[in-house]
Amino acid sequence: WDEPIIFELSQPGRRGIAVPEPGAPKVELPDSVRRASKPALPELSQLHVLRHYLRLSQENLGVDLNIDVGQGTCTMKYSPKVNDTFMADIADLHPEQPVESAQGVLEIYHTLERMLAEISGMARVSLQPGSGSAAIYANIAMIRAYHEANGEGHRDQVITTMFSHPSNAACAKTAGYEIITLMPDAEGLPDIEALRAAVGPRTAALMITNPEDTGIFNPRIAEFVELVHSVGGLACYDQANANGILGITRAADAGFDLGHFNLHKTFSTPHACGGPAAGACGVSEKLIPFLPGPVVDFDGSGYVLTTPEKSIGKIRPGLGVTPNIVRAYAWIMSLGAEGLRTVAETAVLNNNYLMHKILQIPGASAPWDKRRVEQVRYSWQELSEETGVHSEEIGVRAADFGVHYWTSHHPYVVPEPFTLEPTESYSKEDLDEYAAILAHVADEARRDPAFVKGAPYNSTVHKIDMTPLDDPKQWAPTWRAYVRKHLS
Amino acid sequence: WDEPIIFELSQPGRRGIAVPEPGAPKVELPDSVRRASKPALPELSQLHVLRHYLRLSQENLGVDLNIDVGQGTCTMKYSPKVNDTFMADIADLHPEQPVESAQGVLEIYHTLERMLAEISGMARVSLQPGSGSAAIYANIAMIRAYHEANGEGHRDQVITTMFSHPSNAACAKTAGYEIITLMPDAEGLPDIEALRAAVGPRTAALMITNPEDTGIFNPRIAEFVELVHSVGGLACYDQANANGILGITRAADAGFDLGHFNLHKTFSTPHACGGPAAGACGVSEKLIPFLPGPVVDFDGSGYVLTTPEKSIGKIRPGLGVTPNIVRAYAWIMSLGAEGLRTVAETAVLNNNYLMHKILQIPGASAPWDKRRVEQVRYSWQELSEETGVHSEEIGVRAADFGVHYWTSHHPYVVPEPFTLEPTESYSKEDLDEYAAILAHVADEARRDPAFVKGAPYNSTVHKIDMTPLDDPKQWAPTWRAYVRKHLS
Amino acid sequence: MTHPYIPNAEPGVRARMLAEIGVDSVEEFYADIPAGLRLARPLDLPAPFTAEQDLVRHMRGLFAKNVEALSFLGHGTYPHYVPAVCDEVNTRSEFLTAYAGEPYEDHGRFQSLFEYVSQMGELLEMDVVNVPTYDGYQAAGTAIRMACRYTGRGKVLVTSAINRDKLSKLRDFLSHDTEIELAPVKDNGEFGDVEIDDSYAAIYLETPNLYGVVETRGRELAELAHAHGALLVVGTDPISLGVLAPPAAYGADIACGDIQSLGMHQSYGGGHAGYIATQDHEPLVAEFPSRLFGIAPTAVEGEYGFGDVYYDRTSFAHREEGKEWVGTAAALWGITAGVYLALMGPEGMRELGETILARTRYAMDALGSIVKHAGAIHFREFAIEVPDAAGLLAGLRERGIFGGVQLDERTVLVCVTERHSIADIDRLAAAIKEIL
Amino acid sequence: MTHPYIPNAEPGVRARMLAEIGVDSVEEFYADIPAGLRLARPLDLPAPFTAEQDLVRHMRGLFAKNVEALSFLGHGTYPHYVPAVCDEVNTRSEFLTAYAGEPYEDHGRFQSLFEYVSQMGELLEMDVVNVPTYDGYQAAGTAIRMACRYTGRGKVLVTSAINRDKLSKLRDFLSHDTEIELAPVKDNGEFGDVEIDDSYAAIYLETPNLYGVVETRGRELAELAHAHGALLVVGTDPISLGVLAPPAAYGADIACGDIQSLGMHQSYGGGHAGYIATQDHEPLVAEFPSRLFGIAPTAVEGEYGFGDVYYDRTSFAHREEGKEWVGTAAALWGITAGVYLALMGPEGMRELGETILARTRYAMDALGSIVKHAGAIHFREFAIEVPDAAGLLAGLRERGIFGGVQLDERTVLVCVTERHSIADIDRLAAAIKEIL
Repeated sequence: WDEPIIFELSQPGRRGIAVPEPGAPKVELPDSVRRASKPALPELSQLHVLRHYLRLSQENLGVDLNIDVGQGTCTMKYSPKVNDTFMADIADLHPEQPVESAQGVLEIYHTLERMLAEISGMARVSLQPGSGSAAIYANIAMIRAYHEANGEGHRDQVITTMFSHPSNAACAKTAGYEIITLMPDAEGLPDIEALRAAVGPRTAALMITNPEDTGIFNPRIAEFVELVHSVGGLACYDQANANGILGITRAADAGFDLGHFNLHKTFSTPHACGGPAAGACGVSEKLIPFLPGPVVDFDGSGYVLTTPEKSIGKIRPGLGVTPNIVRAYAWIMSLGAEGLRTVAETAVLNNNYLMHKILQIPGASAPWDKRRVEQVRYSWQELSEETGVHSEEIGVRAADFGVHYWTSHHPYVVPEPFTLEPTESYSKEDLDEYAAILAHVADEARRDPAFVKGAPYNSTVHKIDMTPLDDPKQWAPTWRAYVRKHLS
Repeated sequence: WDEPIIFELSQPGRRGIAVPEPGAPKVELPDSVRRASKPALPELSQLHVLRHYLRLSQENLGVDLNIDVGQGTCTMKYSPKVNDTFMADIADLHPEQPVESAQGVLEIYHTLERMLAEISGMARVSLQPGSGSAAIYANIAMIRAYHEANGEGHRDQVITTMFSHPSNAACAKTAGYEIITLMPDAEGLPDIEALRAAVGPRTAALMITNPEDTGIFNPRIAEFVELVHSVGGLACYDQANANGILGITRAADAGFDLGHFNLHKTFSTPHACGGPAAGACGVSEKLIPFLPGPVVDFDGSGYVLTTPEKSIGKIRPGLGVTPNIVRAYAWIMSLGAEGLRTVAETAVLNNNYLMHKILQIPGASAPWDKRRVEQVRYSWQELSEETGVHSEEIGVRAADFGVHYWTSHHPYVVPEPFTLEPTESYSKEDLDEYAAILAHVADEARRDPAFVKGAPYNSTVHKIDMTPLDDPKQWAPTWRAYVRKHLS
Repeated sequence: MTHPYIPNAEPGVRARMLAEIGVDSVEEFYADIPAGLRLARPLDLPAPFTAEQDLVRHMRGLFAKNVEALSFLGHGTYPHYVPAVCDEVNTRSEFLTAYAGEPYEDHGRFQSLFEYVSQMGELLEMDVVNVPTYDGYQAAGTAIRMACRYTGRGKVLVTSAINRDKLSKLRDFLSHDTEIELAPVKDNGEFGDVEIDDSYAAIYLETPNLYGVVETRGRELAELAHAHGALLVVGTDPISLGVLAPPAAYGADIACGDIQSLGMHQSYGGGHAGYIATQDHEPLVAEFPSRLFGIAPTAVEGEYGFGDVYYDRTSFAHREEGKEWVGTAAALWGITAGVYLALMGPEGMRELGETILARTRYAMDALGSIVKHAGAIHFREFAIEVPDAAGLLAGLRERGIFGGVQLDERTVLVCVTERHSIADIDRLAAAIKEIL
Repeated sequence: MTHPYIPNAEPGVRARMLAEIGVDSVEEFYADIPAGLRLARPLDLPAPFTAEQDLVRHMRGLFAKNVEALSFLGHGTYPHYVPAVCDEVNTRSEFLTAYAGEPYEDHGRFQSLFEYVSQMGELLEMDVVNVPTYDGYQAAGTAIRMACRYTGRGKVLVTSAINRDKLSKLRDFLSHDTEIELAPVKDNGEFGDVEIDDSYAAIYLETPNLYGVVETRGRELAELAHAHGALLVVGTDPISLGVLAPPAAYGADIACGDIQSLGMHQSYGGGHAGYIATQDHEPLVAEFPSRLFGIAPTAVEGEYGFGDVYYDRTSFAHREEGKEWVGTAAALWGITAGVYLALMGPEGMRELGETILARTRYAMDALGSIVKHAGAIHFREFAIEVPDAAGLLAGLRERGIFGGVQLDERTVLVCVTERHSIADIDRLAAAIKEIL
């Protein structure tokens, strides 16, 4: 399809849906609040709106359509279709309807909390955050509230690591903290000596992922936690990469005070083009009073909402992103303890198998010769030096074969990076095919670098010139801006 | 996607879904009934089954995706998505559950019957048939039962016309009738003189469409009916092409005794790759006793099922294809009388507009210079004689542009035919685009006939060699046959 | 407002189109319709719900008048579990709204249906399976007609352990030129002892039959039929074939039945589709009226194309000279059944069959002495005999249970599938005990 | 049985993969996890429902414990009608299961979101709209922070006619470095008379506000803010903008709010997404933390490509040096809102607004003297004052009605949308009359 922008499909007078007549006298508005001219929204019949968006959907990939192992750290696993069918059952529930009329959904919240508490070893879990980053921010807010409650409001530094998600640094910064970032040591692990140097009376918390996006499990993680504890700081675990360690090791076991899961990564809720997602903040006993409120309690006869004593308050509308709470609950209930462990083991097996395949491709490497858990940040450095083709370009060419990969977050500490995380959802044949595609493209890069640099050849659109997007005179973040700058 | 046959994706031991344990003692079967070896069904995980079928779905067109005006006589109109949402509401209803527990669905049957009776002018309507052809067969069965009840079981001829759907002839033949087919006269209409010659004491019925697939309304239709009546035969109306005359003229107005609608054509139910569909048989008073049973009656307090006195009996499981009954009901209820008339008028406008466009393409013609109602059977005869390119080949090439057309039923009375029926659902821009594509392909045919004959170039698959499909030694109607004949 | 479903009803567009054609009004297109045939008034229809939300509210109000209950209703329409993936695939716009495109633009439809028939072929151990016809009734009618045409004979021996509605359909479809003779039912619920001669085209057997009884003498009947130049036609629900022998295994020539069990909702009778299968024997293949899809080579080596096998058989090709007729039937349910079988695989079908066998037997044991044919093997259904069938069912209804389908004044047919838990069955048994 | 979600758990495949890697067991991959950190027991979780049908039955049992009623609950989550096409699009696998592909393989996502922001831009008369953030709470917090960064100031005057939960969020998000001062509410429910000085970064106004009151002094407040070098930030629900003037029309610098009304179900709070909009003023654009999608040319003349506008602002590009943070938020609801707006078009939005205005007024008239702020213009919500709010709501609940959200002991917030028929409103009024 060569699908126009929807405004180009508009014809005056057409309508996609009808609205009921008021059935009551019309309200006349004063000029001060009345809209002066009608908005230039597109006008299309219903079939044409539908056709447009269906065609656009066909110009998108997703877990269901491709071998989606290339979005490392994002844990693109299968979201069971059956769990989507439950959405209709909650569609018309209002978050402020009386609790006695919402016992089913509250039971799901409560049980999911208990299950995630067991999986992480934490005492309680808030399911309110709207995403992983929102959970990180909520954790930081609890850290601040905790220190303030203890008269330690002066703690103004947060320590994180380069291979943790940028939101750990960015959220803490937004909350007013100074950020100290630990760089990897020669082993690819966060440098414990750097941590030793960083901790002190100003330390509010350590925000750390393990395994980090390299896929390497930090065996000294308990020491990291202890170091932070030794100066009165809190240790906060970004469990974005938990998929490979479910049932194997738990946040509490390493001494963490709090942490979060991404339900849309580890617990299978669909990624939805980038949300809605859901985050879950788990805390140890001492942080319970600070949890976002309300939380769901069982009072012996039914589920009730209570707000912890020193709660950081409500952080979003409703109790959480209920559609994803329901899906995550259903997913765990379809697997159980043994199933979760099989998930973890198979994800790790898949990752190591894929690594075995990728490392057979000349020019590909996985910096640091270590075991990997859930994912690997690879490098095309050797290939790139040989051919001049960059990792981004190889990724674009791979898209011609119906797959793709994500390089990594900036900055590229691993040069020419690409990050693969196969999860438990893909078959051996999928992994073989994926590796074969990358091997093919690497070979092309060697034989004809210009060809690879010219990709894509088999995509919805051709090579995009991104430069206007950074030029205020040319950028067009809406159609009206585009019309103004480029069409008039 | 270059999607393998699903058997090729199989790996032993995989499963797409789990089944509950019995929870009761296992039943041991004797050898006489026990399956000896397990069926060679494919074994895939759930994601892989899903991915396979989603990819196949993307290799299919449908009303929602393309400008589907090319399946003339099929009335490919928009099936509103909202009507699909009602399917969940009836999914778990059993056709033999007590009538008092099915009052909602029975009300829908009853009201739809009343509405279709009003639209056709008939006295009663059975919604039981599973398709248009099944409705034709039911009509024939009623015709036979009627004549037999009147002691006229000797009537053994059914008269139909060449431009009526082949099922009129084929169903009547299956029911044991001799078929007399009226050919078009110089005007493109069924030859009334031929009818005059055909009718007689052996005439059971006339089965006729109007407008026929040519799109020409037969203004002498009442005379046709009268001629048949004059010899004691029944007149049966195939209203497959009713979309252009809703609210304009009715079956009863021309004197028809019975007839049928295709709910999946005129009344918007989706075509579903070729069914499930639904047919509706409308009859005049005298044929009511012969209707398929049961029918839905209102007894003053509720809806009940009754079987007409001389019913031809039950012709399928349940009361009918309820999903489509519900959709057709909802569609009419969303339009009302005025809406239906606008449907008809707009369909006719669209058809005449498209004809105006098509006839501007050199080499295209519409045999018989007459007004058209709902569709037109066009001809590429001129283009074909000039270039040697056949209509089928032009259609295949058009598929490269994301549209297609159907030629016509065999035999090709109109040479090098193609049949377009734009319905009310498509926009002027759609029709312009469609005509432009055909004009482009016609131009290609003139410039480079071999190129057009070599099509497709932009399809899921390349040019297919159909010859093995007619050779018993080579044909492979299942994978097991293919493996046996071609892979071993 | 321009109706959302009719873009060119917008007056401006309408006027431009009329101008381009060169006519003044839409009325001119109808000039061929004589005044006497014109409807001079608006149709008398209910006021429409133009706003989608109003329509939805109206419809939900209607649906609220339907009542669901714990249901043991079967008798041809079965409450098997429908996997979510089946619905996901058959609600895809591309499948739901497509019709009859060519193998190029509708490759997906051809391949999906080919995969459906191929999986059915494995389950049935037969090489030829049709693109679905309407339902199991039609499949049985056509299968018998195929046997008549193939043998050139006009008489068929039909099991009387058959759904009364299906028999009604067979009579309507066959009786003008085919004599239907009913075979007796033995005390154990199986097909009775019969004799045939060389005037018979076929024996039509069902297994599991009306009473859920699994017929054990298939081979014997096949031999009887074949000894007289007749065919054995067997109606069977493919959902049983993970555990039960397919008809081909005991010599059946044609298998047929309904596939509603394979991933279709009951939908008040809307989930039916019929299959017909034979071996790859050209004269018998020639008798199929349905479309058959097969693999065909393309211009690219190794690529699969698809097309119609032996199209010349059909009424599409030769109108009344074709075999019966072909038209829109139930293709989407075929695609869905293919998805179902691919999800289940061989082990899933076996486990499902075992679960149903075990739960059926559990229910028969739980209901005890009222069960008829208790000595036979049952799959999914069994009959019970009570003094007052209608009274029992009414009593169960009061207890929130649809207890079964009433076959006659004293007989009720009870259906148990994998969706009925042991607790559900216990609840039925307790309620029946309470009432009787 | 191999679990349907874990293909490589099948023992044969697992063994082959291990062999190919050259290790003996999966355990070896965990060798880096010290024994002291290993969980020595299985997780203590409920027994799973491995069979999909058992899971479904369990879930339906839970959902059956929820109760629906005729609901007048609003307060930030609204029961607007969701067109079927919205659900059709946002349940498409391609959109639902995609994440963060590049503009080549996920062109559809980029274009759909570009079209969403573009339609919002038309509605808001602003040139820059973000790819959605979590919800209206976050949008307000970030919009205020943008104003603070832009002005370099740390104080903001916030309407007190604001949802208490949203205010809680603002405090959590802002208060460590931003002083929140609350503006009074006038007797008519509008923003009170206020003064500011040059230390204020922004005035934050909402319209319709907590009480459903449409603020009439937007221009005055914009002028007040601008006179002191501050910005006017306006929170508004875009569903009102078919009839109400957009904030840009009276001088607002930043608009923000929630888009749940535009095609998302309530979903117990799961349908929220936040928008932030400004004019195309580079220093203000620089303060957006969210992604902004824009058109970019491709190698083919006239073809539209898409990409990130001004990516350098973000935490993806520069971690803590970016503006706030960006991550997964609520993209699918943005796509859905785009579908909604495209279905409605300008006339649909106008008609919808008129219907809501009229029905709100009808409800206020029907409830009579208990209505607060009766003289103000209301959109969709209004407050009533009664002696015992909890008692009234309990009484209504007994009558099958969720009467509204309790704001304090005497105040209830009542919500009326286009989904409430006149009969629904009459039913509420009659029930209240009966109780009071």
